[in-house]
Amino acid sequence: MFTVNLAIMIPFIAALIIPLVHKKVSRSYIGWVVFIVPAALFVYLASFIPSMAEGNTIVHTWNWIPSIGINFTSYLDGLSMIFGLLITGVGALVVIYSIYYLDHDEMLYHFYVYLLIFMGGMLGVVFSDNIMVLYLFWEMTSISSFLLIAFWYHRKQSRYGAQKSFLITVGGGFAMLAGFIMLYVMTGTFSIREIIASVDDISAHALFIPAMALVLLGAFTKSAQFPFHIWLPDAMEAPTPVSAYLHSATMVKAGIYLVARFTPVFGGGEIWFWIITGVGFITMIWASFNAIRQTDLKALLAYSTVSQLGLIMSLFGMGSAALYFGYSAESVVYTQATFAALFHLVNHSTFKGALFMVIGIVDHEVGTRDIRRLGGLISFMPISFTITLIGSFSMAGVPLFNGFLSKEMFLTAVLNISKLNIFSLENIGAMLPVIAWVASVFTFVYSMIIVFKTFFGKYKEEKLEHQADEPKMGMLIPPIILAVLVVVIFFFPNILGNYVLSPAMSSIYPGFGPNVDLGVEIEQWHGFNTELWMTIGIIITGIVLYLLLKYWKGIFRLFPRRFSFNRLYDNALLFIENRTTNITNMYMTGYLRDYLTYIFLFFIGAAGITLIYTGAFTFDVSNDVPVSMFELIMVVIMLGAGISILFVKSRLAAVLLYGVLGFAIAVFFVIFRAPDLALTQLVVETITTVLFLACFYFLPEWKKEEHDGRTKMTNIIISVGTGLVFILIALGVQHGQLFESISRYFEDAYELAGGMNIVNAILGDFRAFDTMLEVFVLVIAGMGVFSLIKLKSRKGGRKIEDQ
Amino acid sequence: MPAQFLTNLFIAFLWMLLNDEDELRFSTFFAGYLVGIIIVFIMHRFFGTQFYLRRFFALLKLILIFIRELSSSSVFVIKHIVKKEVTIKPGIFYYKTELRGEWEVSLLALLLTLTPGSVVMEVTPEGDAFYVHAMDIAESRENLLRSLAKFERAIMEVLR
Amino acid sequence: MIEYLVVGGLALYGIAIAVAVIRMIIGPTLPDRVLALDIIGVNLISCIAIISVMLSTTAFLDVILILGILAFISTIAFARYLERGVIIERKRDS
Amino acid sequence: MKINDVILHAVTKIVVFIILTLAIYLFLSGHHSPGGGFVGGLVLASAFVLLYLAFDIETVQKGIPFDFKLVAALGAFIAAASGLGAVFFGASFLSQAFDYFDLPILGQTELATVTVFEAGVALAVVGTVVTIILSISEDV
Amino acid sequence: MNNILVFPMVLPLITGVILIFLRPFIKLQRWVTFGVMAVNTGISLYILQKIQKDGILRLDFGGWEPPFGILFVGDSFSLLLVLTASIVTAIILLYAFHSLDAAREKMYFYPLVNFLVAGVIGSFLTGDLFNLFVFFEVMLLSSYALVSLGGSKMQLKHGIIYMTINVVSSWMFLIAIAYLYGTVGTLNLAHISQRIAESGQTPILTVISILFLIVFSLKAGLVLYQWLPGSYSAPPAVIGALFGALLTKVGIYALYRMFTLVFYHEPAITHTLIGIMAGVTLIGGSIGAIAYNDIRRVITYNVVIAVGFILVGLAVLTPAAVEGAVIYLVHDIIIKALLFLTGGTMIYLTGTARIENMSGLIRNYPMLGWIFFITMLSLAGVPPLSGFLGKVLVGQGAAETGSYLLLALAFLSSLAVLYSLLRIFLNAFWGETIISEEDEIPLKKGRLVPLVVFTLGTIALGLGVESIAVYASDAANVLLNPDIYIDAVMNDN
Amino acid sequence: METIIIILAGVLVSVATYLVLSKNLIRVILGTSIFSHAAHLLIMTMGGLKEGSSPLLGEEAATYTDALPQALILTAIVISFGVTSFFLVIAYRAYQETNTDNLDILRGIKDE
Amino acid sequence: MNGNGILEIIAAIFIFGGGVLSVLSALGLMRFPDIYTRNHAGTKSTTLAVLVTLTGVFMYFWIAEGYISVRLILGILFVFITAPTAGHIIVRAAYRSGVKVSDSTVEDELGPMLRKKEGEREGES
Ligand code: NA
Ligand code: NA
Repeated sequence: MFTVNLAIMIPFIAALIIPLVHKKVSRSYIGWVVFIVPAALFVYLASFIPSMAEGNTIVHTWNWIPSIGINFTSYLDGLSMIFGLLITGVGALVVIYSIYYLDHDEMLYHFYVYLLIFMGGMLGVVFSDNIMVLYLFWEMTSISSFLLIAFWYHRKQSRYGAQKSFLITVGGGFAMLAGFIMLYVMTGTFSIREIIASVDDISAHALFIPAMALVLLGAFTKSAQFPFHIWLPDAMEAPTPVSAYLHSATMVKAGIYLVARFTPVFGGGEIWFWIITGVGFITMIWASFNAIRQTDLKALLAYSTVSQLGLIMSLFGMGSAALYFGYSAESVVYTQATFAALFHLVNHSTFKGALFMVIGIVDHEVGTRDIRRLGGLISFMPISFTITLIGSFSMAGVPLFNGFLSKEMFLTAVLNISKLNIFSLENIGAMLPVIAWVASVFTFVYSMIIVFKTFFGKYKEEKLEHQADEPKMGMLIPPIILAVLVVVIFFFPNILGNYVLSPAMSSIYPGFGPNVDLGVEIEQWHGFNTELWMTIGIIITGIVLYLLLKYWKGIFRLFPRRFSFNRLYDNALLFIENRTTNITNMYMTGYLRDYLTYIFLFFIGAAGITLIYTGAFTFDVSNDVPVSMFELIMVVIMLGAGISILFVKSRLAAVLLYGVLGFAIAVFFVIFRAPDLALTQLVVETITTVLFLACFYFLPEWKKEEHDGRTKMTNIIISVGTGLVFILIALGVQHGQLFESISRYFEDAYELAGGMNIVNAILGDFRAFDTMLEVFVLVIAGMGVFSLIKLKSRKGGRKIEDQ
Repeated sequence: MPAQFLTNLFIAFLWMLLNDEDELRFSTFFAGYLVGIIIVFIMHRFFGTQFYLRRFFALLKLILIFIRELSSSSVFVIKHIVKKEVTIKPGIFYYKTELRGEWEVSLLALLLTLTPGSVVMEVTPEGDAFYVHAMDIAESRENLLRSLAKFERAIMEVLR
Repeated sequence: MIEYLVVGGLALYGIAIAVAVIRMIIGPTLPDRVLALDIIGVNLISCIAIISVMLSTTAFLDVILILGILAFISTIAFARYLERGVIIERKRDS
Repeated sequence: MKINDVILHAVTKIVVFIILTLAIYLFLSGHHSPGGGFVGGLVLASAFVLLYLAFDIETVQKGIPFDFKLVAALGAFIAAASGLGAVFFGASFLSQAFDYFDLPILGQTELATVTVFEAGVALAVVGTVVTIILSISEDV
Repeated sequence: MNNILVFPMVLPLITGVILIFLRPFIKLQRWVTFGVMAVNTGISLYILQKIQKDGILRLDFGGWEPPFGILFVGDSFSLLLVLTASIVTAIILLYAFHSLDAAREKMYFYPLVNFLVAGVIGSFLTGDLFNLFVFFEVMLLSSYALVSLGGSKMQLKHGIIYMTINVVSSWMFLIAIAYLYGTVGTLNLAHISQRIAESGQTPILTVISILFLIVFSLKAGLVLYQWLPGSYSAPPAVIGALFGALLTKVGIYALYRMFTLVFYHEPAITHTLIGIMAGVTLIGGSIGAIAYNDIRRVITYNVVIAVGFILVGLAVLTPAAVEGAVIYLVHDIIIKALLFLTGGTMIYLTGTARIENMSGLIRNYPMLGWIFFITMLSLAGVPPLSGFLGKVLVGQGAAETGSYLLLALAFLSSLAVLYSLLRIFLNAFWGETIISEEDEIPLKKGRLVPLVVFTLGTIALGLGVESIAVYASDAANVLLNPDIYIDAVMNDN
Repeated sequence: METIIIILAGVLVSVATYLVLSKNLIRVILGTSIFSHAAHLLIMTMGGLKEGSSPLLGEEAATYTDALPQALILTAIVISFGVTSFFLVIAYRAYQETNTDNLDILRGIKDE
Repeated sequence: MNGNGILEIIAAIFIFGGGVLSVLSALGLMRFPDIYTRNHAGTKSTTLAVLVTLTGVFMYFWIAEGYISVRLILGILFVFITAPTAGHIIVRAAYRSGVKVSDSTVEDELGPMLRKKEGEREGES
C-alpha cells in the first residue's frame, strides 16, 4: 500500500538515485525528473483532501527502534495536510523555476539532491507522530538548508551564512530534543497524539515549563523569531529558488508548525500565550522596521519574511487563549486567530514565493539585486513587474489580493484579544493593536519599495551587468502560478477555508471534540469596522511615509550596526574562540609537572576530603606486632636513604641510594617471611640498577633543580600531602578490616596443586593467568625497548604524518 | 688421575651394594667413598701417577696459610681502626710475581686482596706484575712480601 | 643467652649497615659510595643468615647466595661505569 | 696503561657456573621451596648480565649465539600455549595437572605440567632482560 | 566451563607472539592480524548470542572456583565492547596496511597491536580486580611502545608524559587494590561486591572507592585528561585511531563496572562526584575542542567530550541512562576511529594539520569531504546516525533524575562538537580550491575503503540500532542489578 | 610494626612524589620506581605482617603468612621492572633526539 | 648444659663476633682518610665478619637442626671469591676515575706509570 510513510521516503530515494544516474541523464532532464517527485506527491496528498475535510486521519507505522518506542509513525491530519500541500506544491514550482535558474551550474545534481533531502525532511517533520522521528527530519531540514545556503561554497559569505544558520537552527534543534525528552519523561511516550491525550497529567509536572521553553527554542530558531532571526538574511546567499522554497515558504514555517502542533500540549496558559504572542509581535515589528533599511532586495524579502513569520507566530499565540476557556461559544472568537494564522501561512507562501522568484529573475537577468542600482525595469520586464505588484500589494494588505483577507483577520484577532481580561491583558492588551498597526505600516512601506524602486524611476543601464529583459517563459511560469493563486484565493477564499484550513483547526483544538466546526466563513467585505479603518490608515500613512522616505531614513542611524544582533553573534564566536584558546592554554601547559600536580591535588582533595567527611580515618596500633631493634634500624636506614635521594647532587649517588632501598626492602621481605619475594626483589633491583647505569651513558649529569621558591613550596606541600593521605587511608584500612582473607584456601596447595611453595602454586596454578600475562608484559616491554632503540627518525627528515 | 677418581667412585658404589639397604642414602655413599680413598691411596703407585688427592691436601694447606694470614692482618687493621688517632702511612708498590697464567695470577691477587691491609690495584697488561696498595706501607711492607712469597709457593703446589 | 647473642649480633650488623649508609650519603667521592653499597650488600648476607637462625628456617638460604651474587654484580657494574662510562662494551679493545 | 681484567675474568668464569647451577636449581625446586620460573629466569639473566659486564657483547655472543628476542617470544608462547593445551584436553584454560610417577633411576617423581608453564616464564624472563640490556648496550 | 570465552583475548595474544617470529613477512603479519580480528568478531558475536540464551558466562582459569582463582565473566556489556573493539580494530588495520611506513610495520607494529587488543579485551572480560590491573599493564605497555614507535621528537615528548601519568595511575591502582584487599580480603569482583553488601560500604570503603574513581578517571580521561590530547595526536593516525577508539573506553568500562557492581551503596558521594567530574570534563573538552586550529587537537578534545558524556550515564544511573551510555560507548568506538582516520588522511593529503592552511578539499576529495560531514553529524548525535539514540537515552536519564545541569552540559557539548568540526569542514573542505590537479596527492582506495566502511558503519548502526538495543538493555539490566552478576559468578552453574 | 611500615611507605610516597615533580627525567623515573616500592610494602602490610611461617608447606608450621599478597607483589615487581626499563630507554632516546632531559625545556619543543 | 648446648653457644658467639667485627670495620669506613684505605676496612674486614657469622650460622643449623647447608658453604665460598674481586675493582675504578690518594700516602708507584703510558698512547695517535 502506498502509505504516507512511503511518501516521505520517496524524495530520499530519489536523492539517492540521482548521484548514481546524473552522468547518464542530460543536464536539462534532471530537473524534470526531479519535478515528478513533488508534483506526484502533491497530487497524491491532494487526493486525501475530501477525506480530511470529513475529519478523517491516517496513521501508519514502520518500526525503527521498537524497544525504545521510536518508530516511523506518520500521521496525516488537517494540520499536516496544509504543510504537506505547501511543501509539495511550492516544491514542484521551485523545481521548475530552478531548471531555468540554475542551468549553468556544473554541480547541478548536488542541488537537486539537497533539495530532495530537504523535501523529504520537511514532509517527515510535518507527518511524523513520533517526536524523535520528527526531530530526525527536523535536523535533516537544517542540514539540507545548510548545504543549500553554501551551494556556492567557495564564496566566503555563503560559508558564513551557512554556518550561522546551521549553528542556530541545529542548536535550537538540540534544545528541542531536550524538550522532547522531557516530554517523554513526563508522559512515557514519544507519540504526539498520546502526549496530547495525557496533557492533563503533566501540566503540573516540574519539567512542564522547561520542556515548553526548550521546544519553543527549537521553534523560534527555526522560524527565525527574534532574536534568532539573524540567520535568515545571511541565508539569502543561497540560490534564489532555495530562498523562495526553504527560507520563505516551508522550512522557516516548521517552527510555526511545531507551535501549532504543540498548542494542545502547552497551550491554554499564560506563559505559552505571552511567549508566543510576545515574541511574535517583537519579531514582527523589529523585522518590518529593519526591512526598510535594506538595499539588497533579497535581504529586504528576508526581513519581510521574518516579520511575517512573527505575525503568524503571534496569531498562534493569541489563538491559544481559546484553550484557556475550553470549548464554548465565546471562546470560538479566539480560535479565529488560529484560523487566521493558518490562512496567512498559506497566503504568505504564495505571495512571498512569487516575490522571491521574481527578484531572482531580476537578479538573474540584470546581475544585481541592489535597489540603488535598479530602477525603471517596468518597460523591459512587464510580466515580472505585474507579478511583483501582485505579490507586494498582497503583502501590504491591499484589497484584491489574499494578503488583505488574512491581514484583516489578523487585526480582528488582535482587537479581540486586546479586550480580554486574562493573562494580565487588561494592563497591556491595548498596546497590541498599536504595535500591529505600526508594523503593518512598515510592511506597507517596504512592499512599496520592492515595487517602485525596482520597476519605476530611472533605468540605470551603466550599473547593471546585463541588459534587462524578460527571462525564458519557463522561469516565469512558477511565479505566475503563485500570483494567480494570490488573486484567486482573494476571490474564493472559502474553498481553501473549508477543505484545507478547517480540518486543521480540529488538530489544534482536539479537546473541543470532533464535531465542532471551528472553520470561519471568510468575507471580502464586512462593512466599515475598526479593522477596515485601520487598514485605510495603514495605506494612507504608508504612502506618506514611503514618499517621505529620504527624510526620515536617518532614524536608522540611531540603531548602529555594532549593537546589532549580528554583531553580537560575530563577536560571541570570536570571543569564544579567543577565550577558549586562552583558557585551554592556561592549564594545558604541556609540562608534565603541572599535569602531575593536578593528579596529586585531585588525589589529596578527593580522597582526603572523603576521608574527613565520612569519618573514615581511625587508627589503632594495639594489633601491631612488636618491632625489633634491627627492624627499627632498617626502617631508619630506609628513611635516611630515601630522603637523601632528594638531596644528593649526583645521579649515581641517587641510584646507589635507590639500590640501598631495594636491598632493604628485600630484607623486609625476609623479615615478613617472603623468600620468593626477597629473591625476586634482589635480582630485579640489581638488573634495574644495571639498566640505569647503562642508560646514564647517554644522559647528561643532573643539573641542580632550579625551581623558584613557590614551586618548591607547592612541591613540598603536594608531596607531604600525598604521603599523608596514603598513610591515613592505610591506617584506616588497618583498623577497618572487615573480612578474613581468602588465602587460607591456598594453604592446601599441596593437595590441590601438588606444590609445597604456596606462592609458587599461586603464581603457577591458582593465578597462573596473571603470571602468563605478566610474562607478556615483560615481552612487550622488551620488544618496545628494542624497537624504540632501533627505529629512529632520520635526522632532519621531519615527517608530519605517516609515509 | 681420572682413573683414580673413577676407581674411587666405583668402590663407593660397591660399598652401597654391599650394604644392601632399601633406599639410596648419601651417608652410605660417603662412607664408601672414604673407604675408597684409603684403598686408592694404598694402591696409587699402580696407576703410575701421584695420589689424586694430593692437590686436595695442598689446597688444605693453602687455606690454612690463608686463614693464618687473614687473622693476623685483620688484627692489624682493627688495631688501626680503634686507635685514637689514625696514623697509617698508605702507599702503592709494584710487585712482580713468578706466577703465570690467568688462574695462578688471579688466585694470588685474590688471596693478597683478601688479606687485610693490602689490595691489588692493577695487574699489568703483560699479566706478570701487580700494583699493590698497602694500608700502612712503612710498617707492613716486609710482612706483605713474606705473605706473597708463601702464597706463591702454596699456589704452585695446588695448580702445578 | 643464645638469643641475646643472636639478636645482638643482628643489631650490630644493622648499625654497621647504617654507618655504611651514612658513608654513602656523605660520599665524598663516588667510589666511596660504591664501596658503601658493596659493604651493605655483604653485611646483609649476614643479616639474612641471622634472621634465618632466629626464624629457624632454611627458606632464606638461597637469598644469601643470591645476595652475594648480586652485590658482586652491582659493584662491578658501578665500577665499570666509573671507569669507562659504558658498562657493557660492544667489543673490548684489549 | 691498558686495563688488565684477568682477575675479573677468572672469577667470573667460576662464578657464572655457580649462578647457572643455582638458577636451574631454583627453577626446578620452585614448586616446593623458594624459586620457580621467575626467580630462575631472573637469576639466569643475571648470569648473562655478569658475563656481559665482565667480557663484552661480541665475546659473549660468540659463546651463546641466541637471538634473545626470539627466546623471549618463545617463552611467552610456551606459557600461553600450555594454557591452550589444557583446552585441548577438555579442561579449563590454564588448568595444570600433576601426578607422581615411578621412573627408573629417579624413583618416585612428581611430574607437573606447571613445569612447562614455568619453563616458558623463565625463558621469557631471560630473553627479555637480555634483549633490553643488549639493545641499550649496542646503541653506543 | 566456557573456554570459548578466553579466545577473544588469547588469540591476539598468541598471534602477537607468533608474529614476533615472522618479523620479515610483513604481508603475512598484516593479514594474520586482520584474520584474528575477524575471527574474534565471529567468536564474540557467538558468545553474545549464547549469553542471551544461557545468561552470563564464566570461565574459571585452571578450573579454580571463584573467589580463589581468576575468571573471565562474559555479560552483554563486556561482549558488546569486545565485539565492537574487534571489528573496529580490523578496519583500522586495513587503513594501516596502506598508510604505515614499512619501518614501523617491521618494528613489531602488528604484534604490538595484537597485544594492545588482548589487553583491552581482557580488561573487558576479567572478573578479578588484580587481573584487571595486569590487563591494564598489558594494554599500557603496548600503548607505550606504540605511542613512541618511530621515535620522532613529538612522539617521545608526548610519550614521556603519557607514560609518566600512566605509571602514576597504575601505582594508584595498585595501592587501591591493596587497600581494598586489606579491607575485604578478596580480589574477585563479585566476591568483593558480595562482601561489601554484607558488611555495608563503610566509610573507609568509600574512601577506597574514590581512589578507584581517580585511577579509572585517569585512564578514561575523566577530568584528568590533560595527558590525552598530546599523546593521542603524536603517533601516526592509525595508532591515534586505535587509542581514541579503544583505550579510554577501557577506563570507562572499569568505572561502570566498579561503580555499579562494587561501590554502589553511597551514590550520594561517589556518583555525585562522578556527575561533577563528567560535567567538568564536558566543559573542558568543549572548550578545548573549540580552542585550536590544529585538527589533531580538535579530534582529541572530542575524545574528551565523549568521555564526559558517557559518564553522565553513570552519574545518573537510571536504566535508560545506562542503556544509552552502553549504546553510546559502542558508537563512540566506531566514530572515534573514523574521526582519527579521517583527520589523519586530511593531514596526509595536505601535509599540514592546521585548518587555516587547508581549503576547498571537497573538490579534490569529494568522498573524504562527505565522510567527514557524516562523521561530524554522527558525533553531534544527529539522527539517524549512531550517536543519536545513546544521546537521547542518556539525556532521558538526566531528565528523569532532575540532573538538569548535566543535561544542559551534555547537550551543549554536542553543539561544541558540532561547532568544532564545522569549523574544519568550512575551512578545510569548502572555500577556494587551492590544490591544483597536478599537485593533488592521490587518495588511494586503500585509505578510502576503511573510511567508507566506518561511515557505512555509523549509518547502519544508527538505522539498525534496534539490533544492539536489545543487548544494551540486557547490559544495563545486569549493571543495575549486581545480584545477577554475583549469582552468575559465585554460584555453581 | 604495621604502623611503622605504613609510615615508612608513606614517607617513600612523599619522596617519590617530590621526585616525579622534578624537571629532570631521571629523577622522575627514580620517583616512579620508589612509588612501586611503597606500593609493595603497602600490599605486604595489608596482608598482615610477621604472622605465621613462610608460605612453604615444607616448614610444617601451624600457620602460614598470607601468601596471596606475596604473589601479587611478585607480579607487580616484574611488571614494574618492565615499565622502568622502557621508561629509561624512552628517556635517553628523548635526550638523543631533543638534546635535553629537562621536562620544562622539552615542553617548549614544537609539535611538528 | 649438654655438648650440643655448648656448641650452640659457640655458634652464637661466632654470630655475635661477626657483628662486632662488622661494626668495627664500619668504623674504619668512617675514620680512614681516603677511599683506598677505607676499602681495606670496608671490603676485607667486613668479609671476615661475614665469614665468621656465616660459620656460626652454619654451625647452628648443623647442631640445632642437624642440617648441613650446602648453600651456606657455597655462600661462604662465594663471599671468599667475590669480595676481594669487588675490592680490587672498586679501587681500580677509583684510581682510574681520578680519585686522589690521601696526603698521608707516602709512596705511589702506579701513578707515574699510568700517566706515562697514557701519554705514550696519546703520542701515538
Ligand atoms: Na582559537
Ligand atoms: Na602472578
